[in-house]
Amino acid sequence: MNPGLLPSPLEVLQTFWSRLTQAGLLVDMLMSLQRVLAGLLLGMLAAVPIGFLIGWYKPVRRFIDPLINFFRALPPIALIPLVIVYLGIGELAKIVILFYASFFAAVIVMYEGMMQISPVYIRVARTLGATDLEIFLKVMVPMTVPHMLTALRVALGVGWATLVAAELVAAQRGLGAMIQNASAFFDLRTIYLGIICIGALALLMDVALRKISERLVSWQDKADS
Amino acid sequence: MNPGLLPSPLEVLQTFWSRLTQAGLLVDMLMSLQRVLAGLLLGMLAAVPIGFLIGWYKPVRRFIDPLINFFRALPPIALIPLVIVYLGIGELAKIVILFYASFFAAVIVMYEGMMQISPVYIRVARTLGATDLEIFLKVMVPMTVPHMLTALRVALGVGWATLVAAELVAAQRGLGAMIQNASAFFDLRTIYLGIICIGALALLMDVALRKISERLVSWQDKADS
Amino acid sequence: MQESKERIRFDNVSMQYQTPAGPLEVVRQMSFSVNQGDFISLVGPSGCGKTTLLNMAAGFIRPTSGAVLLDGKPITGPGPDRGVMFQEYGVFPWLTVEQNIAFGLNLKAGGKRSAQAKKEIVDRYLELMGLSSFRKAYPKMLSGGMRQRLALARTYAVHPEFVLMDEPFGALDAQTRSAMHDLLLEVLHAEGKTVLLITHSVEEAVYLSNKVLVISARPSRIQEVVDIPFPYPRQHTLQDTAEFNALRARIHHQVMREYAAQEAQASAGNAN
Amino acid sequence: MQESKERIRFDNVSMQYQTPAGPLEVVRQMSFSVNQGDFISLVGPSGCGKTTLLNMAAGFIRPTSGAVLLDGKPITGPGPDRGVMFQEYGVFPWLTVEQNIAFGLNLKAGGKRSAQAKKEIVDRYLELMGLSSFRKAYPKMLSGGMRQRLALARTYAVHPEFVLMDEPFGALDAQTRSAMHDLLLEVLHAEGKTVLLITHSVEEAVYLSNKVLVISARPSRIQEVVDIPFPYPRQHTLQDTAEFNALRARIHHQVMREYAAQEAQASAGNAN
Amino acid sequence: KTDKIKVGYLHTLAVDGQMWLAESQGLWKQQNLEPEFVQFQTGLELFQAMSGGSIDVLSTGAVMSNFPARGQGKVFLINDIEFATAQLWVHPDMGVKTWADLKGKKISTTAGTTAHVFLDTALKAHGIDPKKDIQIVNQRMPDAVTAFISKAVPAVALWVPFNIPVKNKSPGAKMLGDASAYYPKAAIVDGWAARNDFYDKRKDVLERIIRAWVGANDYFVGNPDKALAELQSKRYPNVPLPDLKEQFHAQKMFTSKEWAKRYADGTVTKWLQQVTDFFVDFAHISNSVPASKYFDPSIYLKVVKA
Ligand SMILES: Nc1ncnc2c1ncn2[C@@H]1O[C@H](COP(=O)(O)OP(=O)(O)OP(=O)(O)O)[C@@H](O)[C@H]1O
Ligand SMILES: Nc1ncnc2c1ncn2[C@@H]1O[C@H](COP(=O)(O)OP(=O)(O)OP(=O)(O)O)[C@@H](O)[C@H]1O
Ligand SMILES: [Mg+2]
Ligand SMILES: [Mg+2]
Repeated sequence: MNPGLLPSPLEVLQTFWSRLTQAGLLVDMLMSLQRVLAGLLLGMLAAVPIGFLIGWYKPVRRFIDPLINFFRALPPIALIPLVIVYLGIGELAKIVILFYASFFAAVIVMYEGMMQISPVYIRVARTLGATDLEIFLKVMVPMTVPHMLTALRVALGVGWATLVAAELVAAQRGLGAMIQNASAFFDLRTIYLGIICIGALALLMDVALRKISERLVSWQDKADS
Repeated sequence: MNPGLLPSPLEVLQTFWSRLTQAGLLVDMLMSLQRVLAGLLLGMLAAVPIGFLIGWYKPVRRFIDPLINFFRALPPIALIPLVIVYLGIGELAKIVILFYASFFAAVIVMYEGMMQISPVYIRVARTLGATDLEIFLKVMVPMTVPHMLTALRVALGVGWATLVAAELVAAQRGLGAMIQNASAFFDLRTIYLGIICIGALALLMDVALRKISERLVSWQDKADS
Repeated sequence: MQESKERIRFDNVSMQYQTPAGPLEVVRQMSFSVNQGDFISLVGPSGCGKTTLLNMAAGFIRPTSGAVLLDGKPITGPGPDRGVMFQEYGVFPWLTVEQNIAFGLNLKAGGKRSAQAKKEIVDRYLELMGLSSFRKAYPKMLSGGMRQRLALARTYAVHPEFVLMDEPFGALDAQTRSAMHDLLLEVLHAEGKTVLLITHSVEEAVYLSNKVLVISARPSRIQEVVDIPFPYPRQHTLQDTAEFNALRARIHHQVMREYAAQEAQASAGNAN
Repeated sequence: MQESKERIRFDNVSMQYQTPAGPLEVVRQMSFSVNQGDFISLVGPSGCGKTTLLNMAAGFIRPTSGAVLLDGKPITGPGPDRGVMFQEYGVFPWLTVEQNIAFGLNLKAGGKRSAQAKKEIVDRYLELMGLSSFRKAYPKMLSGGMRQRLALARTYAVHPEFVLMDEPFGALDAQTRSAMHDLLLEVLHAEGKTVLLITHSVEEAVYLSNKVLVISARPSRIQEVVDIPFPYPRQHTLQDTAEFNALRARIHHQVMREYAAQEAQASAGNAN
Repeated sequence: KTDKIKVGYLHTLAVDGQMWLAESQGLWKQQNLEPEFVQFQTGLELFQAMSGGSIDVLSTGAVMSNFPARGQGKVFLINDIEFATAQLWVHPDMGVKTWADLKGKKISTTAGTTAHVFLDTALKAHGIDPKKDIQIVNQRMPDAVTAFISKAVPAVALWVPFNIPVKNKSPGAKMLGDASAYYPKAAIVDGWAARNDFYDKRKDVLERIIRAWVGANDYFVGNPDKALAELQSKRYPNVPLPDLKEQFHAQKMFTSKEWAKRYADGTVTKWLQQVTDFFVDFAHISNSVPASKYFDPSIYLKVVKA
């Protein structure tokens, strides 16, 4: 194999240093982080109630479920033209693509989680007089916190993985934009640097998420041997 | 908004018909279907045991979990250079990209599912003398069937969404290749046709999957009111 | 106890479950009513359909034929007027002990109460159930009997008009159980509640109820309705009287016969 | 029953759980042993630590200090020699009734048996438990008592050397329970098993065991060890004898005192 | 004895025209070559595949001066000049009517492509600093065109055939200029490169590729109408013939003899070096290979005497 195609770790490190000091790598990271976070947040905000709706109301499920399964299979790249036409090339356009990706990854996990809630808890809540909304807020939401966290973790990965596509919409800065500019000029070191930065940021976010999630589901009786 | 940028449904239908009869749309669909299925299958085959491993053996988890979270955030597009260099431009290369995408989407769902198995079942199995392998095969696997199906559904969506990227690797046929070729000529009708075909195939697969899954988890006590 | 207003009525109720092996007839044309202030116990062999009947009164399932009426209207769903204590407890694992008890109080249906009033109720039941020192614990840290008591507290805390209970004391030792009996009678005596209790302890049934329904083996019918003539409030010493033990023995005997029938049927394997 | 070989030994065992409110002392310096062929019952107030003790013998948890020994060696984990019947049953929801019973038989540890032999065992227990007509049903279609019987069948089917049971008959009506008693004694009598039973029914404890351990309230110690002098095999008529009832009353009284102590402690709220 | 070769290409007239003509006229077979043609979407994957050994030779566009400058591949044959294929389109109604109006505006294009190279040259020629005075919005070309048509940007530097949707869907848009204005001082050439080891060991094959190409090229230049009709029907069924003709006129072709002169006198090398300089400047390529090293005119000149 041609060794020239894979930059050595040292070369990537050099590139890291020079981009950090001269090319504003931090700005790129920050921009991308902001976008992913915004997309993720909006995606989860939509996925939780919609996951509930389709997990809960059979008629809604029958109607929405196929729609969701159709749209979540569409490549985010395919959205770009639509997004450009309707939303232009600003920040919103990129966030919408990330939103799209995280929403669809999360909603299906949420929905399946809802379906696995033991019916006895819902029954108990009903006999205590809980309304549908109260059952949602006080039973479904806490019971699906573990699933929500799974959904969030899935969405997190998908979000970062979609970043490059999102930043195809005319991003000037950001890790995805950096990778694309670098690929246009076959600058492998920067490409790999960008990839590593994405992986590292995602990893950090995931670690943070797991710390939070351990707190939130401390009530769970987990298997450990 | 400029209406010229969105072909009418009728135009797409015409394109559908002409590509079906003259340009071998069926071949494209079949090629893509094959690739997605192969990637999905391999992805699940790897995700189930690895999800088990990290859900089960704490030391393995500590070591593998960060790796998984790093790699699953990497954009599949970023893999293309590596894949081309090391695996060439054949069918294998495309399937590996789809495998990558489905594996990482599935493994996290699997793993979280494993973590939510009630410990009492594992304890029961142990007192009946089950070995680790037997607990895996006879308790973990059936208990995680619902999660496996969720994982499969998530992976299915992610797989199709990654198809266009996978077929960047010198695909001559396939829906992703069709979309890309059409982009080179700004042939919007074919682009949208391709997108719709992807969504439709994914939807069909999802429906089939749900039918199977209803069978497999008929033992589950589900909430319906 | 005087004759009083009919509240819940099982009117020619039948129930069939759909199973993979075909329909399973569980309840056959059963009729009985529960009056205001009644304490009715259902006893009968395991699997005869007691939980099924309770679920109908609670509003979770509907009879295949016949009707279950509340004040003359068919029951269409669960409601806070009918507090249910489930055989599986259904303690919320994500809430602490005190949050579990307060759950119903914090619902809209629980009405408006000051935080202080709620706290008092919670504290009272924590103490009555012997769970005070576990108020901040999650259910996974409780023993089986403690979980059962927690479920009881949660049901009592909302003061439902009807209390429907499915083997509510099964996981308790004799003494705790006896204390729970006292508490239940106290609560009822003070507030005139109507109770439907499922139990396997004939002694418990006789001690607590004004009426015991002996249910037959599947497909179940009412084998016998035994009126319990002892006046409320009742004392523990009642259990040592000859009348009490005679009644108990009679019902015991009745259930025994039922069991034999169930046995025979199961061995024949004709139900499914 | 003759003095025989010591098998399981609780040697100065203490147990503390870590709770958010600090450590909770559950078992304090408890010692006792279980000999070959013993049938030992543990009775004591709810939450006193009975399940905790059973879990130690099963090998799921280790004492904070002291040791639980099997044939002189510390117990490090669960094994098929010690069959456990859990308070929550743990019936596998994804398996049918017959598959649940056959689960242990199909494991490597279950040894080699022909398909025919396995089927015979399964059929036998299906019948003994009155579940024959539900062999193809999933647990979600069973009543509470049927699930408990299913868990019993699954435990018995693998013929463990030790049977550790946590309130195994709590959800059964009096008659089914009595049949289960007979079955247990039969199985034991035929095969010389060693049993550790947790129960809330003093009657049950006296009827079945050769030794009853009365456990005190938390932090629990052994309050009293009562030897039950009645020879095996035992007959139902035993329960009507004066000796039986005297023993029963004595133990009952003992447990009662324990309960009062537990009560006082809970009210004081000093445990947590 | 026939040699099997794997040929990667991009599906655009300036890149694969001669290749397909040679195929339909049996010229490859005449040279005892059995090529397997593999289509790629972008130059990036094309060069990656060649470096990884999946293809032996490739035919591509302006990236010809980029990747080989990083030591990946050797250029040995030129197809044509991207003459008017790269164009700059603007929206006069968005306030851009002249080159000077571009200052401070966003211009969409795909970085590293013919269009980008042209834009850079053109801006400099009009006294506009491409790095400071304007903002380049890097997008894939379909997206860039979409952004332009939906007026998210006032200008786009594109290559044919993307001018066609612009003309159709944005009737008010105006073409401000194309690459022909900078010819012959500067030119962007398309052509062929070979894998390094293939170049080292199989110069005989490269010679035969050139021979096949020469036949097709001279036929194409001599009978453009016939050749285009043939290409349209066999290779571009979805592109209307007039569109294809327009593309043809946007590229500048020479007979093989004419090319030989430009190979021999260093013109081609100079053109390639100009584009390489652009890449070196834009992408900070360190120790780049100069055109004189990665472009070898000798094989062509051996086949076609200047
Ligand atoms: N995992 C745990 N973490 C903290 N405390 C625990 C845990 N498990 C049990 N406990 C506490 O230990 C005490 C004894 O529990 P255990 O389950 O052994 O009681 P038990 O005697 O079986 O009671 P019951 O008859 O009600 O089942 C209880 O007070 C319980 O709250
Ligand atoms: N969802 C269901 N589907 C099919 N059969 C069911 C279902 N629920 C209950 N049954 C069957 O109905 C019968 C009565 O069940 P039920 O739970 O009412 O019994 P029970 O009297 O409460 O028994 P136990 O005392 O053991 O709790 C049982 O044979 C059971 O198998
Ligand atoms: Mg029941
Ligand atoms: Mg216990």
